[in-house]
Amino acid sequence: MPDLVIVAPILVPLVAGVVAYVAGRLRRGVAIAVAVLQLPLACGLAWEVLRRGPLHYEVGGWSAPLGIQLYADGLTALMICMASIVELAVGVYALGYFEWTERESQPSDHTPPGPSATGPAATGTTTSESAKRSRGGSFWPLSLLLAGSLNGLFLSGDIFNLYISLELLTLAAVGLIGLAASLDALAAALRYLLIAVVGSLFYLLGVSFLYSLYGTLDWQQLAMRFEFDFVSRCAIVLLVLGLLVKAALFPLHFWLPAAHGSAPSPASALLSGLVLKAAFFVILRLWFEVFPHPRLALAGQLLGGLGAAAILWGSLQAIRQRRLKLLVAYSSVAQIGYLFLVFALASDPAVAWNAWSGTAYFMLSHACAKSAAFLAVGSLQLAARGGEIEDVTGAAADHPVTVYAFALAGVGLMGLPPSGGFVAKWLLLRAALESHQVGLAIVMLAGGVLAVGYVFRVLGRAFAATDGAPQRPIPRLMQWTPLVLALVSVGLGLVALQPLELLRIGAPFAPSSSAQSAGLSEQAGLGEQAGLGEQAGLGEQAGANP
Amino acid sequence: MTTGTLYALCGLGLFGIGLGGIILRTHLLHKIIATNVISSGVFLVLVALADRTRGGRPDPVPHAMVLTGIVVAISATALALGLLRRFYRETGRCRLPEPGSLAPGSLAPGSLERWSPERRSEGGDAEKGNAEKGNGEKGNAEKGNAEKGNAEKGNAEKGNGGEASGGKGDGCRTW
Amino acid sequence: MSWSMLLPLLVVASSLVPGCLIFLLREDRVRTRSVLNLAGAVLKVVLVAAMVWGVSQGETFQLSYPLLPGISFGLNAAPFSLLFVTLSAVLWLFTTIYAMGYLKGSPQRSRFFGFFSLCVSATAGIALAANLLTFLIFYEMLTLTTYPLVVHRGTEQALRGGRIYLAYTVLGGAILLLAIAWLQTTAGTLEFVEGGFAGSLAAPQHAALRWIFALLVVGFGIKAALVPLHSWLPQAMVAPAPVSALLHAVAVVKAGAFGIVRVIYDVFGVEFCIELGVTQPLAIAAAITILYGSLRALFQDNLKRRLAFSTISQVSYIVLGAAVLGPTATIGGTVHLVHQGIMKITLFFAAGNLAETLGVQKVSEMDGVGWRMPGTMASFTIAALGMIGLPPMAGFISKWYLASGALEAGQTWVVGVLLASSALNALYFLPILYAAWFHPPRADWPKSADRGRFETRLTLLLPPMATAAATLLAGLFAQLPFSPLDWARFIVAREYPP
Amino acid sequence: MTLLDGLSLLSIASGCFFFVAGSVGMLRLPDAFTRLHALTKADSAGLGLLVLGLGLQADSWWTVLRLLLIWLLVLLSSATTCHLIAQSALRRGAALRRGDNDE
Amino acid sequence: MRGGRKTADRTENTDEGIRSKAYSHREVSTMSPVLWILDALFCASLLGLAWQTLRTRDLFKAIVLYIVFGLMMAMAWARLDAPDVALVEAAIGAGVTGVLLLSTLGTLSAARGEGSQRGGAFASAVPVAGLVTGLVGCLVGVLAVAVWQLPVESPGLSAAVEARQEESGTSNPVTAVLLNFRAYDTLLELTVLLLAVLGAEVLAGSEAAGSEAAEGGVAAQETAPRQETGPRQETGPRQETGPRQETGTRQGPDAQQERPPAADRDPVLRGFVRLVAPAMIVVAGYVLWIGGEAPGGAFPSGAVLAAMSFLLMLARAEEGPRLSRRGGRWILVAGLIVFWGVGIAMLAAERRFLEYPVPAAKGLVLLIEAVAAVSIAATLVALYRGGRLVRRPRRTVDSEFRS
Repeated sequence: MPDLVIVAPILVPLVAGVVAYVAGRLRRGVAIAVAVLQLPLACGLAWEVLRRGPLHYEVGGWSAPLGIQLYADGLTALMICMASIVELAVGVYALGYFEWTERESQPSDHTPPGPSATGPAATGTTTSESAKRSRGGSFWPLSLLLAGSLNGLFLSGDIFNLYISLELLTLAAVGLIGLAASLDALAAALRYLLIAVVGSLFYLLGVSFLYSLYGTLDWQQLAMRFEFDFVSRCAIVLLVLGLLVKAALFPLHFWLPAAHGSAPSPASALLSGLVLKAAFFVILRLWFEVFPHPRLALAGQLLGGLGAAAILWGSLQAIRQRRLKLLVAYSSVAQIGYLFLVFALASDPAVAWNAWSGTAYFMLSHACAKSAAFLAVGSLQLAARGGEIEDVTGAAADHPVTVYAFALAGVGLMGLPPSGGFVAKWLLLRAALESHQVGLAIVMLAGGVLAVGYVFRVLGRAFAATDGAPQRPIPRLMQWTPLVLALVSVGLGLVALQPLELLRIGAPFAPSSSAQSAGLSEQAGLGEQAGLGEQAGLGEQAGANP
Repeated sequence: MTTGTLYALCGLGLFGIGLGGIILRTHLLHKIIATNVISSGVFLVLVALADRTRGGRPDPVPHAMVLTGIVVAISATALALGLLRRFYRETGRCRLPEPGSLAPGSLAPGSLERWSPERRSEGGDAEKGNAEKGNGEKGNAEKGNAEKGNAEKGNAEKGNGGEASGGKGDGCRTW
Repeated sequence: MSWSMLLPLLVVASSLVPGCLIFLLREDRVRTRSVLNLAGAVLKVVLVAAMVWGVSQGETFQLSYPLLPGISFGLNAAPFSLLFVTLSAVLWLFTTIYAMGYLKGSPQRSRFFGFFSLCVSATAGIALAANLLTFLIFYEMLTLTTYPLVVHRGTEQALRGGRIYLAYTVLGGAILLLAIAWLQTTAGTLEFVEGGFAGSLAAPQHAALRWIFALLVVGFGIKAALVPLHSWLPQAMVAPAPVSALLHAVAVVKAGAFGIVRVIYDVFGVEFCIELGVTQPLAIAAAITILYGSLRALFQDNLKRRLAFSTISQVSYIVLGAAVLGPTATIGGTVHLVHQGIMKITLFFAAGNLAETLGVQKVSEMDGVGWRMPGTMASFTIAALGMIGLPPMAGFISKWYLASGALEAGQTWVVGVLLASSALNALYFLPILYAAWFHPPRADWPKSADRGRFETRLTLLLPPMATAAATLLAGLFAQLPFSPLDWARFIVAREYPP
Repeated sequence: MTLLDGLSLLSIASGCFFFVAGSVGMLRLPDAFTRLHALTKADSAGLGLLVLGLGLQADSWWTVLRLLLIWLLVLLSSATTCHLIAQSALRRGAALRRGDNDE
Repeated sequence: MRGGRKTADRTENTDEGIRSKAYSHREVSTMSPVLWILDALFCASLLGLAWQTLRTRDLFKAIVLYIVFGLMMAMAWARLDAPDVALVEAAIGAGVTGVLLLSTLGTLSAARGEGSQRGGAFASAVPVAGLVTGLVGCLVGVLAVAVWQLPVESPGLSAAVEARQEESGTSNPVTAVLLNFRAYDTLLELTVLLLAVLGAEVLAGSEAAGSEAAEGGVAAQETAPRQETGPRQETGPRQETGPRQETGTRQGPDAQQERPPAADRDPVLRGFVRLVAPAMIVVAGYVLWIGGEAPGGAFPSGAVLAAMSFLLMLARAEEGPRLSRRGGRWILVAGLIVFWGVGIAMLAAERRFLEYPVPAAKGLVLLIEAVAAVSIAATLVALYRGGRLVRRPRRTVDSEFRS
């Protein structure tokens, strides 16, 4: 059953999620076992894709228009590897996190409730054991189901199936935010749920138009039948608008800081690192492989412009924040801007490959860096008993490991060499310069400098000498996981060749014929011409391929 | 003008009414009802458009899609209502506060991160809803037609902010 | 991985690995930390010596690891890079010994020495970089690792200095990234080639190349403290003395100057620079910096700030040497890279000693300090005289070659600048020496008797004296086969076509 | 138009009339209880007539049985609902409107 | 793999196909004027209802209007020849959503002690409302033009479904699509339901605990709003003095069961429930069974079961079967476990995931439907009761500690 490798990334986490829901004490064990198992599965899939080119799998044995098809190409494999790396790190971190927060809220710890009248503290400081265990315990099934639906989304070849996966992600995300049970978490979860559901309904309306026009739900068949008439353009607008809401691009980003800022740290890491990328992944897939068309260039420029605005606005807001997690959340708004530049850059076929592979690699490195940053900030916050940046003063003395983890994650976010972020930024920069869009290049560099602004605002406080109250000790698990994840994000810069090789399979753009990639093609020696040829029938449109 | 087209237009009408409702109404229960109206509208469009198959028998696939959609809608509604109940129990309000107007991280009992920063910082967060002031005037016309959906989604938050700042603890004063 | 590929990597790793290990050490493990530090330093010197010997025998040490399609992480032991890596290895050894003495008993030493060795490995990486991208990688690593050193004390003033330092250097890094990406787009390759590769490009590219050259010079100029971009340097004086020594004599400032020289020689090539006509504005900028630095140094009462401004002017000698075209001027500039390093580090060690043992910060408080701390002040005097350019010291040689090179190239105004700056050097160094030796010592210094036989801790005293001796040796035995001057002559011979 | 069709047309028409009467009753009558009364009674009767009319048209006894089952279920549920609403209205203190004569 | 399945997806136009009696033949394109007027009126009433639901300020009225709107939607589906969707819309769309809305409203208004909740005026000043309506209006207008331009004949998949109908093991095309052709979608959909329950449980997590501890009644630090707005529940004999507010049908059942004195139990309601409950179980079974041939299947039967349990709860019959907390969770995920079990069994049998062998298709589909119906019913009930199917007040350490 060679094709098991394409179903396993969906099957294992979802079934484990169900088992974790039912199993009381076994939840942690199941979750960690699956998190560890996911990495080899992802690598297996990547290896299979490398070996055999894009994979197709008909669920239920029915061929495309009737049944649902799973499709795995280079980009999918890379995304699933990204997801499994981040989920493993977050899972291990959550072990320490929930065990620590529960130990902190023992009856013995009678920290008086906040004096504010708004927070009714009738139940005093303690809640019954069952509630806490169940809450801490609910993280595991939720994160497993989130992982399963994420892999389902990356692998799905059916636009209605994408709708259900997006809904799954939304509900899991709201559940995770709800775990925090603080006032702003509840408000953020409500706002996020309403907006995400409306976004999904926009998407579904677009799907209904496409279905009634072309009679198929499989996006590869859709790509073949797609013509660029008025109704299809309306469908594109609806699809993209719905997904923009969920991907939190600049004007529609207002729900993100509160949602990611108030969720418990492992949850914010999952949300910011992975869930945002799912919606963007769908846009990327649709834009370049289902309805690529020269006349979309103008819309691409608009999205690119919004991305640039997001970079500047997000970074400026991040610098202004007083609370740690809001700072990192606003940095997500900025980094999402980087992703959307691809629509402006890739409209010029000569640089399309650089832009596209740069964006894919940016998703990978940003996921690791952002999750590491959130985990590190979470540890610092709990140690310093406070969420403000001032509370972190002098943290470098007490918790050097966590501060260095945040610093390394910051290196990834700032795109300084040798991190993965740098490689992605380099590819995007090259694409921008080659297609003479110097404006975008300048915005990218400005984004990097502003990122230094907000990262070092935190590090500056951390390195300051302080005589304040000694901070609480952080469990070893919560110190070393962010560091390892940050090291992975930095290490991605050094091993960029292999993932980019993986990305070439089933990519909508062949690597441009410019000098340096020519060197690569003879040395690659892979049967990718065959892969590209066979796939050319399916994926590439006349317009998109030089 | 077939039945399908008529009902599709009716579905779009519902979609519009629901979208307007979710943006303009401030009470969360209204917003949740509006979400259901939008989903009914979209489902109506989905089935109506697919009703025009050859050979007279309706196309079962959209029906299956709508069935799935209804179940997804009920799940989302149930979760939203659970959130609303919990939000009401914690704050005594049933309107979304302006993003950031809530005392930052003021903690309900039993919350995970056992700190209450507002003990340290007095006023509410400084960035009082400026996130959407920026995008109010960023009306970006997508190619072809005016995808204004996102622009007004932005300034809607400004809209409901005014109402929400009503006194706390005076129950769900909703008129 | 043959030996010739492994050696450059080992040189970089020889301070990287101890650095990472030191991070893990607990604060109280002083002995292990010192052992690790010294072992790393000595190993690096030995490895560099082996490499120098290998290169002189004609071996090539090269390492290339593909990072991206068409772009690789390359280390290459070119003669010019060897000069810089030798300087940094030797001086790092002295600075480590000095730092151990200086920071005895102060908190956070694991963190300090960790970042300290990371910083030096970045410098070694900069020196050995085979292409502009690797150069940028280590360049940004240098920025990141020096920031914690600058803000080591954690005081508000240190943090402010750190913020300014960061703002400048990160902006420089961003400009550099833009320039390098643009160069890759136009020229297609970033590898350093002796004699430069940009010359081969067609005419329409020249306008772009001029812009790229300007961006590169600005990017490196920030770290090399050229005039408009220099104001971070005095602010960074809040750092502890070994860090200032490291920043000024060995790492940051030198990296900038080294970068500019590298760009002129190995990216654009000397003739192409003339063709583009970019060297003339660079020479003018360097000259302005030299004069401006010396002038500002005159009015600084704080000793370390005075030395900082003197560094600003001295570094521009190197840039001037590269900008004034002609073999002898370039030899002068290149050899000054080493000499200025030795002399400046001696000055900083001495300044550190004064601050540490006597608490003397200001020039006005230095009356009669010579008698109280003869060893330190003797080395200070030797270095100061060298800076002015008096014959037996190393400084004289580099200024001599610079002046004669300028005359050969027919640019007489450069000689004028050199003379003026030497005069200014004299103006701000001689009063210090005079006050130190000929003014009666002030009474309130702690008597030297209770400090044992020597004026201060041995670890603080020996390094400045050693480097002062090196200044003398480099001056006297300039003609010996392995002296810095000979090495510079060897480098320039390869750069300039016969 | 056989006799059967005529009869079913007649019963369906009268059923509809009952429904209309019920609705008018609900709109015109003064207070909650009388409205409940109108609604429950008229609609049940209307539905009965409707079921009778459709039963005549039905092609098999099985359909007639199902129609009757529907009618029975509606009867049951509307009676209970009416009772519950009345009870809650009473507890909520809806004004019992005195008859015109005892004003 | 089944022979011939892998042939290219030719949409052959088999005219003869099984014309199941559920669908009357009707012409598509031209509409007789009477029908057109009826439809126009119907659509107008739908739009009017929706507009009124969102415009009215009284929330109770809005919810009732929404329930009527749900029923009208069910009729719309019937008109569009979608009986399955009509069933589910009526049962879940109007019924369960209405119940959930009313129970939430009960929680909100019960605390304020007044009957109805006012919905609040339109949010903001006229210009913003005008701008919003304008933007939404032109968006809908553009989409309407798009719909208008759609070709009359849309290349649907009905022919393809019909061609594969007999291999799918059911003669009802919608069930075939739901549980065979696109079974993966339904699997994810059940996961969505599970996520909703999990989310509700997380949110109600401390509510149950909170209320359990609160009912201890002694907690000193109870701040003012809490006291007055705290939902008055009580278990066991102690009579909470809070504002008792018995609202008949709109009973606000909180996380806690209430057990008012016996006199309150409404004889008529108990009689009705005793009569109807068994009938509803039979109906649920029938709907489930008929799903193979005619409109029906897992979702409507699940909804009917859920409605029955709501009735039981309304009539405050004693606690359901003595389920342990763990048992409750097992029922909630039974549908998913069976579905996954079948899927993985197919994988084990060297077939594709969820690819039923043709002879066994009918049995498998029915098995999945049956268990799914039960777990859907359980899920809907759990959603009503705040994420936990079985709510037994547990004497927690705190309340002992408190009282």
